[in-house]
Amino acid sequence: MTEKTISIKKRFLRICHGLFIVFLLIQLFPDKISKESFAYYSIIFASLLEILILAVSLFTKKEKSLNLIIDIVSFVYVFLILWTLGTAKFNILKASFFPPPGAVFEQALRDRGAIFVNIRTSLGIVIQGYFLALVIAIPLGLFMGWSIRTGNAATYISKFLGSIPPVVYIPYGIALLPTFRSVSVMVIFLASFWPALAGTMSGVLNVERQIIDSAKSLNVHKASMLFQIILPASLPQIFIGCNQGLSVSFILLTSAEMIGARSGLGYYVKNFSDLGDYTRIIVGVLVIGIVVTVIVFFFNKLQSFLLRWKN
Amino acid sequence: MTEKTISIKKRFLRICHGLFIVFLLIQLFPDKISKESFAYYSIIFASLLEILILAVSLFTKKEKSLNLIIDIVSFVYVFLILWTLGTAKFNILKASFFPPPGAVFEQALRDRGAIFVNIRTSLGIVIQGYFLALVIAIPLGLFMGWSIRTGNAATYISKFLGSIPPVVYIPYGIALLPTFRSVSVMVIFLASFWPALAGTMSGVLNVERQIIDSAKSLNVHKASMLFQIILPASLPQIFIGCNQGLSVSFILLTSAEMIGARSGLGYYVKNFSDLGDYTRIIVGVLVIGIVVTVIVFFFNKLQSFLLRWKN
Amino acid sequence: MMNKIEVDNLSVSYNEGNKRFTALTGISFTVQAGEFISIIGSSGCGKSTLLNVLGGLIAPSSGRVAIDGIPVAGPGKNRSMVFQHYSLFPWMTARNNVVFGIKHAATKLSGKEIVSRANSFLEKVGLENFKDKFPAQLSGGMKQRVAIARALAMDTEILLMDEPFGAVDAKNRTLLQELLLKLWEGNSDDTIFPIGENVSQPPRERKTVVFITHDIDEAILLSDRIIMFANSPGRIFKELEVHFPRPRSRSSLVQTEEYTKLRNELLTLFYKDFGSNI
Amino acid sequence: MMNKIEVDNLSVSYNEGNKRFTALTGISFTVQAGEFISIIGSSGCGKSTLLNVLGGLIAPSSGRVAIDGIPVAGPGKNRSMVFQHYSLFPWMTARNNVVFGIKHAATKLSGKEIVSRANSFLEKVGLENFKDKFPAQLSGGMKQRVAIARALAMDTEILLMDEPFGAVDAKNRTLLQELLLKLWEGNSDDTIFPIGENVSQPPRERKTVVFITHDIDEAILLSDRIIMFANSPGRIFKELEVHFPRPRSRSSLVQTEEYTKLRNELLTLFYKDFGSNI
Amino acid sequence: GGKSESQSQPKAPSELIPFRLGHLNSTAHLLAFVAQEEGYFKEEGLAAELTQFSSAAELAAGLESNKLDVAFIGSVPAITFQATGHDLTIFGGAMTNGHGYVIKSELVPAGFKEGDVSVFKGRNIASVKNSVQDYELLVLLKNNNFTIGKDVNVVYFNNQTEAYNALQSKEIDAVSVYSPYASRAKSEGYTVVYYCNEKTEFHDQPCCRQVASTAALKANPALFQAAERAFLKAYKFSQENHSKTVDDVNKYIPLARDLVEYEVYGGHSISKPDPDKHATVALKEGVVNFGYTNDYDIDLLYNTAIYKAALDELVKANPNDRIYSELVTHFNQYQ
Ligand SMILES: Nc1ncnc2c1ncn2[C@@H]1O[C@H](COP(=O)(O)OP(=O)(O)OP(=O)(O)O)[C@@H](O)[C@H]1O
Ligand SMILES: Nc1ncnc2c1ncn2[C@@H]1O[C@H](COP(=O)(O)OP(=O)(O)OP(=O)(O)O)[C@@H](O)[C@H]1O
Ligand SMILES: [Mg+2]
Ligand SMILES: [Mg+2]
Repeated sequence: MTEKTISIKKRFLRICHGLFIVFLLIQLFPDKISKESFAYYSIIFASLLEILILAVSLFTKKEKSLNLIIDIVSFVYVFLILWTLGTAKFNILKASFFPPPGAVFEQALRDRGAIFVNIRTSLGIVIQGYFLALVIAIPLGLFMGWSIRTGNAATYISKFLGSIPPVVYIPYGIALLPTFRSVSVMVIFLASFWPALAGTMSGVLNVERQIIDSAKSLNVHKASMLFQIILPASLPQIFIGCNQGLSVSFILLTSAEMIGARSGLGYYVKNFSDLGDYTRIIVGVLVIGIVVTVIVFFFNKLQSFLLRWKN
Repeated sequence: MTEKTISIKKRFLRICHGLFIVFLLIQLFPDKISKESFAYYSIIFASLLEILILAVSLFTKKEKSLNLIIDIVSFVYVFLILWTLGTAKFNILKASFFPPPGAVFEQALRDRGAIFVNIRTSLGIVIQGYFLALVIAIPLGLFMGWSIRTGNAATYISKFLGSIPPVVYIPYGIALLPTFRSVSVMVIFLASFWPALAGTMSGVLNVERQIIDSAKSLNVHKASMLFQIILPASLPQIFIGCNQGLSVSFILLTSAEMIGARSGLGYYVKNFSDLGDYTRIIVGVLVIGIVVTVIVFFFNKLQSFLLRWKN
Repeated sequence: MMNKIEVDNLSVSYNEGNKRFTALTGISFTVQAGEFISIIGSSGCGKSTLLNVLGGLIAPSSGRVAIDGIPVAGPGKNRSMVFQHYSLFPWMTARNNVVFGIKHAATKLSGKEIVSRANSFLEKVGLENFKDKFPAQLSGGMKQRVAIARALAMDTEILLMDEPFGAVDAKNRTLLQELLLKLWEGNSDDTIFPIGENVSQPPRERKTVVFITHDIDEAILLSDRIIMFANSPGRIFKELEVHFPRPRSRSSLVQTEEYTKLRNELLTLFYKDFGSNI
Repeated sequence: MMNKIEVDNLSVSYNEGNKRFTALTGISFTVQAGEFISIIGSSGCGKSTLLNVLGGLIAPSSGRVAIDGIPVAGPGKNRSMVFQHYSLFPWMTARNNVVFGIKHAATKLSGKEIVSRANSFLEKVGLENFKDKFPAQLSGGMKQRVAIARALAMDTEILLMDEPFGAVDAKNRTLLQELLLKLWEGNSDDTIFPIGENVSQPPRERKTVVFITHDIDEAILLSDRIIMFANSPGRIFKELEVHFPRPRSRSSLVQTEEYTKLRNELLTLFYKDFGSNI
Repeated sequence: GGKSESQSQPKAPSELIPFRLGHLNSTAHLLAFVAQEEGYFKEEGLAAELTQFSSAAELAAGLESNKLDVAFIGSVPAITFQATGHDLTIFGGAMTNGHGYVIKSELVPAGFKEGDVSVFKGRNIASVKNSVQDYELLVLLKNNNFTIGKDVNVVYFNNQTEAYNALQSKEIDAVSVYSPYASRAKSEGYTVVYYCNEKTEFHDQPCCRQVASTAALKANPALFQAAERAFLKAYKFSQENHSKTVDDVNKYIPLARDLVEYEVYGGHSISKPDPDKHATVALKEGVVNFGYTNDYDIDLLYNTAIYKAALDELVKANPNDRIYSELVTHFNQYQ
């Protein structure tokens, strides 16, 4: 529990560096696939990652953050090693489905301009739909969860509505909303609204009775009860809902961004998936994953700030 | 807080009966749409509902259950009224997108055989994928959340993986899994796995320290800690995750059941959505909604049994 | 004097699955405005249940509970509570917990006044160095003192306190008892300004206090009347008036003969109830 | 006698955001096997922190803590704890809470034996009618008694108890004190069979007990030695041996002169520390 | 005659009429891409905005809510949408033919000749629901006296990608493809059973149609005629400038260039604006017979006048153009 300075050993003697070396050694095997494997690119990528992690190891102060990053990077290396072995080196996996990692990095580098535009477009839509959803779902969830009677029926109604697949409501959105972009935003909105609402309502219903009694005995008015008592007390559950909403948003981005858009990460993935371009599909998935990871990182920061009273 | 017998007034003088009457009165307006509105069917449906609720009002013992059912039925009536007015009566909504309620009930009745088969098929797939997901995700989430170090990196990795849209992994599933049904099951599995995992991990991370300290002081071994302490303590959050997984499962049913299947609710909806048959799309959505509601009902029962110690 | 609190043939039972458990039965008593009563009784006899009923958190199963002649239908601005479980809001610092209480009791004070009032009460309970800590960073006794500071700072007509000094050491207990008595008597020093009134105004009316304790000496020292509860089901067993003049001095009181007599009477009664139930 | 517990120059500090708060500093003492020591000290002086360190739940910031000569690295099968917050598992009934504790202390007993042991201890703490209730359905004092029953039923070599009788009324307190002493002395009656041994075997060794209390009389009655803590930062202020012969009788003890002397000495010491810190 | 003038004097952007077209990510919608890239819309006074969608349902919703003027919709969905009461009219073509079927080579008997459907006997065939290729398959199987479920199994998938991937599985023996997949399949060692353009049953088989809301077509025929002229010019361009056409298409469909080229000029499909009413009506009959949808009066929802007027104007302006005259011949023969 005590925070000491991190020892040199703990800083630099880590399994992840071993994995990096394994990855490099693997490159010595001859390629077994007919197509260009672009091993060069994957070596550059891994080396950049290694430099990054060495820098982090050198400068980070908190052992916990260092562990986190090392764990994630180790995972990435393991993944890269298996991927390289399975594709370029042993050709176990069908080449048309499983491009070697180098090819993916090469493609990503070639498409980098489009990718940045895609990230911007997608973030625009996601931020709009997602925050609109949170801003409505959280207060509504607090209110409905608190008025237990509506709350109970609302659980069912919201589950009912939350299970409608987007293929159903997208045509209605196109018919009723003013612009195609607003339909995309609506899809993201619906994707995140129901999880956020469900998480909030469930959080409210699970607030400890002692806390509620204590607040009641202070005779707090409704707004205070909802926002100063129930909201902080159910924050962990609200975060589950919001996090879940984020995942569903990105899952449905492929549906959301096929409505009148020509850019966006979902568009990129869906479009190339329809065309069967697996290298680019993987590029798209990796980019989505990285974007999600970055957002989750800030989410976690926010969460641990808001829940700092929990120890 | 005291449980008294429900008064006659509370049993029968409810706004929902008024709504039923309003619904009937509305039928007196002349139809404004060119197509057959099948008002007859929607009157039958509403009347059956009314008889049902009167029976429930007469026999139910718990005021809470009665309230719940009355709230839900009121919601249904309001929805039916607005729907009837918007379609058959005032024709505000485009008829090809918004069939009148009667037409939907009529269609549902005509397709009832297929619908039952669809429900059976879908339930088969969902139950298999969903329970497989829960059986793996919950213990894994407990374990990962508890070994905080992996837990932290796992949050990111699971978010990364949980945001991959099914259009990406379905082709891989088709190529790699033995049967097409197993691909459908895989889609449902992935749909529910990540939410359940995330909910469980988050639950574990939010268990009160006092509880954990108390358990530690008893020197419990790991399995006991996970399943007898952490599991019950994080049940509310696990339920959020599982519930969310259920919703996503049904959302993705439209993708899952288009893989080599010829029946299922997702197939029904997606198929008729491709054909532009909005009457049947709505039938499908209603059936999915009802199935989800029924499942959620049993889920809630289970939850309140497992959390009965919470008062 | 008027009846501030009237309890008439109160019964409370809890739902336990399909069964019902009777926690209190046939409770009747009144509390005068300005009176300080203590409730003692063995563990599980329903003291906390009664306090929750007075606080408006539990509805009676039968019988009548009225405050100022009006039946209790829920919590009210005229009451503040200290719970047996301390019940602070874990996401608020000690100070904010007190501020939150004051804010909801007295909207007339400005934000600044509320904060300085909160500070002053935290100092009075000996927490001057712990105002900015969250409950999880406080010791058991400290949490309890924050809860006491909150209730006292709210300056309500009625104080409902459930073993408020149970987790506090002997020294702090003495200090807190004195603080409580001073506030009850309406004696305000410069830092404890009454809410919504000017310090220059005449001393205000006494508060009405219902005080649960396990400590017989504490009960005698503080109260005008002691109500003893008996167990299974919870019911009133005996009421005793405490006639010592106020202000009472702990040390001199202990030496009087009446004190010893009253104390022995209480102990005997207590153990009698005991014998009949265990 | 051997040193069961050794604490050598122990300091504990808590992280508070970027700062650190020193709760205990320079604590050194030893406890002999079979010794009963009490710790008293004003609220917030670090008593619970110390107990958590002994229980293996908090790691020392510096210094050494050893049990049976082995540094404490975590909780161990030789210890059981009663927390100040009662810390029952809310999803287990009173009985299951006790059963759970016994199961993890003594895997040698059969399921049936464990349950009957749990029942017997719940009866001993006066909860024969409340075995099947969940903690939320119990009163404060009842919860505390379940926690005591759990710790005692585990029959460990070391008992770490943090104000275990704080929420219990006077009568129950007397009963529980006697129960504790009886178990400590290894006197087993027919219902309290020791774990893993035959009832016919000779009386077992005394347990080692570290007992936190706010009640000076309780400390004198129970302990072989009293350690007084002082505040800000928490440190040892004084150690006092209690030499009264055992078994001690409450009523006769109170009448002796030595008792009064010791009590007054403790009180004086207590208030001295007090004066220096408030 | 004024139209030939507009051809030579492109209008200023401010005078252009907005024209909103919805398409899918398919090379089948080449006419729109070329018309846009070669500036034919502008020549006709239209400020065209091309928007990509992912399903017929979305395109139809766009048309019916007046957010799109024209959509290129697959011919089967176009028909089923009409049948379910959507007030949409077909007034031109987008692509004809373009599908084929491939089978695992080890399942082909020695001496197999391309076009011999009997190799499907006892096989599991992957297909995509509500698609022209599915319809074609059903027709061929029926014509060869196969009973589905007994002599042959048809297994359905979400989309072409998934259906094609199903060939990786043991459960599937053959699959529908569109043309770039056919060559890809060949290169991966599969055998092509047939291309639909080689089957007499599917002569002029419509693959995608130009669709608009009936009301809009009635209200503003001039707009649609202008658009049709642009499509016709694009068709002419695509027949005469292969390389530039492939470039234009590649801008919208980011497949490898050789695949796009194969798709467009592989000889198995043709992107032609002709409404091909005969073939479409025949398709409708078939679709209804196979129980996809109810019967309806397609005449009410079919407009060949716009195409005819547009073509006539172009022929008048370019009387000696070979391509336009061929289109006239084709039109006269098949409407
Ligand atoms: N929520 C509940 N559900 C069921 N029974 C309850 C509940 N709360 C309390 N009880 C029961 O009611 C009785 C009275 O409880 P209460 O908490 O009022 O006792 P108390 O006098 O405050 O005891 P203590 O001095 O131990 O705090 C007890 O027997 C307890 O088991
Ligand atoms: N988790 C924590 N974070 C920060 N400070 C803490 C934490 N836990 C306790 N403290 C501080 O450590 C000091 C000692 O706390 P501890 O709980 O050990 O006191 P205690 O002697 O048991 O008091 P009490 O008699 O009131 O229970 C207190 O000042 C408290 O504020
Ligand atoms: Mg109590
Ligand atoms: Mg403590």
